[in-house]
Amino acid sequence: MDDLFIAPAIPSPDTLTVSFDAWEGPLDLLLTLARSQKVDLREISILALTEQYLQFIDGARQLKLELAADYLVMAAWLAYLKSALLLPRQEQADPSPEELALRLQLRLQRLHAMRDAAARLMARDRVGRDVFVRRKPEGLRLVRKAKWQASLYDLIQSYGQIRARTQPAVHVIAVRPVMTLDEAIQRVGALVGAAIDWTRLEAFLPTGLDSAKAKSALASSFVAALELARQGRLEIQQDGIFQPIYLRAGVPDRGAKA
Amino acid sequence: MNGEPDDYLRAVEAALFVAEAPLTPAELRLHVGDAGDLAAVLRQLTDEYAGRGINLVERGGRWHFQTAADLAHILRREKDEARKLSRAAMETLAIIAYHEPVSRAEIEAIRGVQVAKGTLDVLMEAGWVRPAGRREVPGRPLIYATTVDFLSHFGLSSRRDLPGIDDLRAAGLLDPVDLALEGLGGQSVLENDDDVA
Amino acid sequence: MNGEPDDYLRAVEAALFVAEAPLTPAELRLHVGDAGDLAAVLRQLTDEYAGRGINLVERGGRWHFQTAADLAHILRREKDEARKLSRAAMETLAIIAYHEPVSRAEIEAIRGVQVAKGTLDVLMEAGWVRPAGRREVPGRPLIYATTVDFLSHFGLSSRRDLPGIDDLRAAGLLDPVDLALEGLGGQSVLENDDDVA
Repeated sequence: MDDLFIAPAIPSPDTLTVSFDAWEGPLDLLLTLARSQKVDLREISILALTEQYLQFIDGARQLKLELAADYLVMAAWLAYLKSALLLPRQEQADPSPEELALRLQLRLQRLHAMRDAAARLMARDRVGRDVFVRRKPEGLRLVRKAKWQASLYDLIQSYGQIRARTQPAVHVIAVRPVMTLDEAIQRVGALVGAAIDWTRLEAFLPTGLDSAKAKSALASSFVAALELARQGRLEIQQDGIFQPIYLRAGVPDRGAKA
Repeated sequence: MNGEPDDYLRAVEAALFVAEAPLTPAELRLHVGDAGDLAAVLRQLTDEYAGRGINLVERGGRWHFQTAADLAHILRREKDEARKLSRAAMETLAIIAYHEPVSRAEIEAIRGVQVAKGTLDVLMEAGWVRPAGRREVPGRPLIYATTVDFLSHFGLSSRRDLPGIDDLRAAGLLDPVDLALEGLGGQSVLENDDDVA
Repeated sequence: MNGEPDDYLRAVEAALFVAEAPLTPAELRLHVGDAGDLAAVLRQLTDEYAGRGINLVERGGRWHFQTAADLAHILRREKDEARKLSRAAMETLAIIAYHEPVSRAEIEAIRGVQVAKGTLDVLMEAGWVRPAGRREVPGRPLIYATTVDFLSHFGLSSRRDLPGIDDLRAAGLLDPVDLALEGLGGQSVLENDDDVA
């Protein structure tokens, strides 16, 4: 598998001037170092790789390069792994150092495989870079043809509304059952002339009226009485509030005396 | 298309394919260079594409691919979509139906509102209204009438089937909207009171 | 292109020519109808255009015309510069494509670093990656997969066309580390180390 992915060059520790920004974390650095072993990653020596990494970190430290914590954590872990691998085999811890080493190797292989895949993917004939589609296609058009819907009811209702809206409005005021003031003045004036004695206002009202008209007649007759009294044609007497109102014909000289 | 197309022809073909606008031979050369006989290649491509779904054509010295004219219909697909008429369109249609033939000014006079340009278009597109000549008055305005499709859509055998004004009144359809609303409130309550009294 | 192309083929050719996006056979049928054997016509067109300046290709079940890759240099414009992806974005895209559907945690396990906030956004914005539901494990993490546009852009007919995917799968390199360990049955790598040491 050709290496299409260009890894950052590994500077030797004594000329190490790069920052660790060149790597995306310890695994990335480990992979770069592993690839410098120039062997298939499946054959990689984890011990040798550990050596390389620890030396590299050491070199960086001597140059007082500031290292992110995760690089140091990896260094510590690799130092532990190295000693575990070198120690005589005894009661194996779980997981065994061999398994830890294998895990690391598998992770490096996977990262390498994906890195390689990414490079091959990016190198494909990409639309807009290597192959081109039409820049201004006319486009397949979907013409939405409206199928209009309306019912006969909608139609006549609309027409009714227009007519209602635009018809000149005619306002008719209902004729209410009233006795007008003029009517009352005439009637009370005519009747009071015959009444020498005090006579109750109600006696001047026409009979046989419905209740609404009777109320109106009473009110109009009272106002008529006030008007006729003002003219001196009759006199009004009431003994107290809400007491019956009495009328009698006015006497011109008596009025003048009063 | 016969034989192995050479690279110059392939380049011309591809350049014309991606172009945003028809290209003059000079513009084409900017892309494909001078490695071949451009005029001959354009002729060859025109021949090769003749009779296909895409044709190479020259218009005013500019070349472009276009779809064959007889295929235009497949590139536009129509789809029916049920839509409801707007209130303005409905009212306009009603006025035309009741008063036809009627001019736009007359419709506006009856509606009491201007008729937007699109409204009549929609009704004509629906196939319910047609221009029915001009009125012989100053300005000779276009007059409109309903169509046979209108009658069949609304289930009418003739315009005489439209309910008359008296029918509308009887159905309460002539009550002004706001009065009709009031009728549901105060007014009818009073009437009821009288009935009771 | 040999013989008289029939109208069905011509229609398919024209529709693909004017289409704004790659078309599925179903979409094509909406325009060209069912009057012919669409699959056969697509095969025939693919053959007829092979070797020309324009090719008919299928990407993720959708068909479109594109220019031949070897003509890129004459067609590329300055502004065509393909979106420059960061290394992180490229690797993340590859991991999603080869492992899909895959969660963010799984991507991080492979890369050994956190997936930066913008990385997945960039890939989704490009239209190459989409959320593909949640994994039914504690925390129900979102999982990601590639899109049909991803296939189109990278010229893949399907995910099976991903470079080397069969080899990677056969080598177990697409399995999680835990699964691979089980497969190896604890076989030691120390033999190699011993050799070196």
